[in-house]
Amino acid sequence: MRIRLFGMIAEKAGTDHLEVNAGSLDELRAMLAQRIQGLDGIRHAIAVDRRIVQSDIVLTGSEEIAVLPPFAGG
Amino acid sequence: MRIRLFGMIAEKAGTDHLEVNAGSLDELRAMLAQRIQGLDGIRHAIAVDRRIVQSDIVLTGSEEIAVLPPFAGG
Amino acid sequence: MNEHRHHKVKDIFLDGAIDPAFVGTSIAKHATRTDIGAHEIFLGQVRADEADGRRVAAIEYTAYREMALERMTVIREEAFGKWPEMTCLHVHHSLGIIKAGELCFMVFASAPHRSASREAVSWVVDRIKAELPIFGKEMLEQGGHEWKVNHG
Amino acid sequence: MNEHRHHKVKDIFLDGAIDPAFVGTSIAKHATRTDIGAHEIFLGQVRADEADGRRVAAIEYTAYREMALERMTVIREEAFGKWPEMTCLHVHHSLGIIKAGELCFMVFASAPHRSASREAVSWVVDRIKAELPIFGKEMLEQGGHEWKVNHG
Repeated sequence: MRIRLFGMIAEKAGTDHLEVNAGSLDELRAMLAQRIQGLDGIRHAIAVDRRIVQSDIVLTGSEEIAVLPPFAGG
Repeated sequence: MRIRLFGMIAEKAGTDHLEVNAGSLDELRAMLAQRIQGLDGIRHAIAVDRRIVQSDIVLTGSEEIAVLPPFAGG
Repeated sequence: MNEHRHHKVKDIFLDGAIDPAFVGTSIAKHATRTDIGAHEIFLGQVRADEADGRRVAAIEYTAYREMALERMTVIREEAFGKWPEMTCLHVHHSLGIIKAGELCFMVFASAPHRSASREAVSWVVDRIKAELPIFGKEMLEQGGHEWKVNHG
Repeated sequence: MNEHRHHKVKDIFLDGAIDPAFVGTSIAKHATRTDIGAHEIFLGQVRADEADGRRVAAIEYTAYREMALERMTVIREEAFGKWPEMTCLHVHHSLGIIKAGELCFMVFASAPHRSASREAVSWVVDRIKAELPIFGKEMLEQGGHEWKVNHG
């Protein structure tokens, strides 16, 4: 599955997307922590199908997933 | 002394000013009530030197006096 | 754009409606003030109020100019006292006949951050409505007129 | 100007700064709506923030557009639910590099009376700052950059 990265997280990762395979959101979180150096030092949220999800949920691979650093609009 | 009239009070009086001689504000109020038919039915204030004065004060004749109907700015 | 700090009396009145393009021009003038982060603008538009079979076609505004400008100077100074971080405050009010759909009033405040400009605009609008001797004759579509009165 | 009542997704994003003349044009479009009495406009301007010897020259805005537009649609619908007398709500946010002194954000509400438009603008600005995935890279005068973060 393709994970979109934004802002300072994309900068940190050096790319605006990652390809990973994860069966759950917690599994994805662990993979992202490994793939993006310093991610644990950045406040961030994960959006699944355009909604921020805090808990663990099953992922089927068809979701639209994005890793979002703090917002700065306005 | 010249008394300036505004808005619906000028309309009621049929003029935008009156010449009266009054030694005090209460005396002026009584004169205005006589000179302007229906004035007692209109909420209004009297400004002396551009400030609204509610009490009775002595008038020397050199003051700038205006009779003001309700405000409608904005 | 710093003349507001002086106590001179500014003329807020203009003849006829406020042109929307004038609002755009006013905004553009602030581009050099890079300490500004927030602009808040209130605009009053003449409403074709309907009630009891009457409909407002226009409002004719008049004012006791000298007193209105003195009161406005006091309100302006108080506003800068309450919101010292405010960088600019621009106020304009129309006189003469303003048709329904046209703009008759603008209060425009700028500040580094949003809260000062927002609070100042709201407060200044309230004060102007309550304290400036401005009078409005509502001219009705079917002829005749009524006098507008601000409440509360 | 009634399309806001439908649940379609409107694009709020535009490339580059908001032209002050565009604000004027937006205002002018409301002249036919003679049920409007009050316009409230919030504009965000890029501030040349200074701290620790650094100075912001520009902000480069990016967004997760799809999510931002979905969130904005929800916010818009909630706003019309809370202020049913509101006649229009226009929101624009810049993407790309916006220089200090330029406008990057507009929230513009109109209503018959002032309270609805004023409250709606304040509430919508708060919601957008908190919920729209928009990211800002502060480009510093002396080179380098920092990431802007909205607080609270």
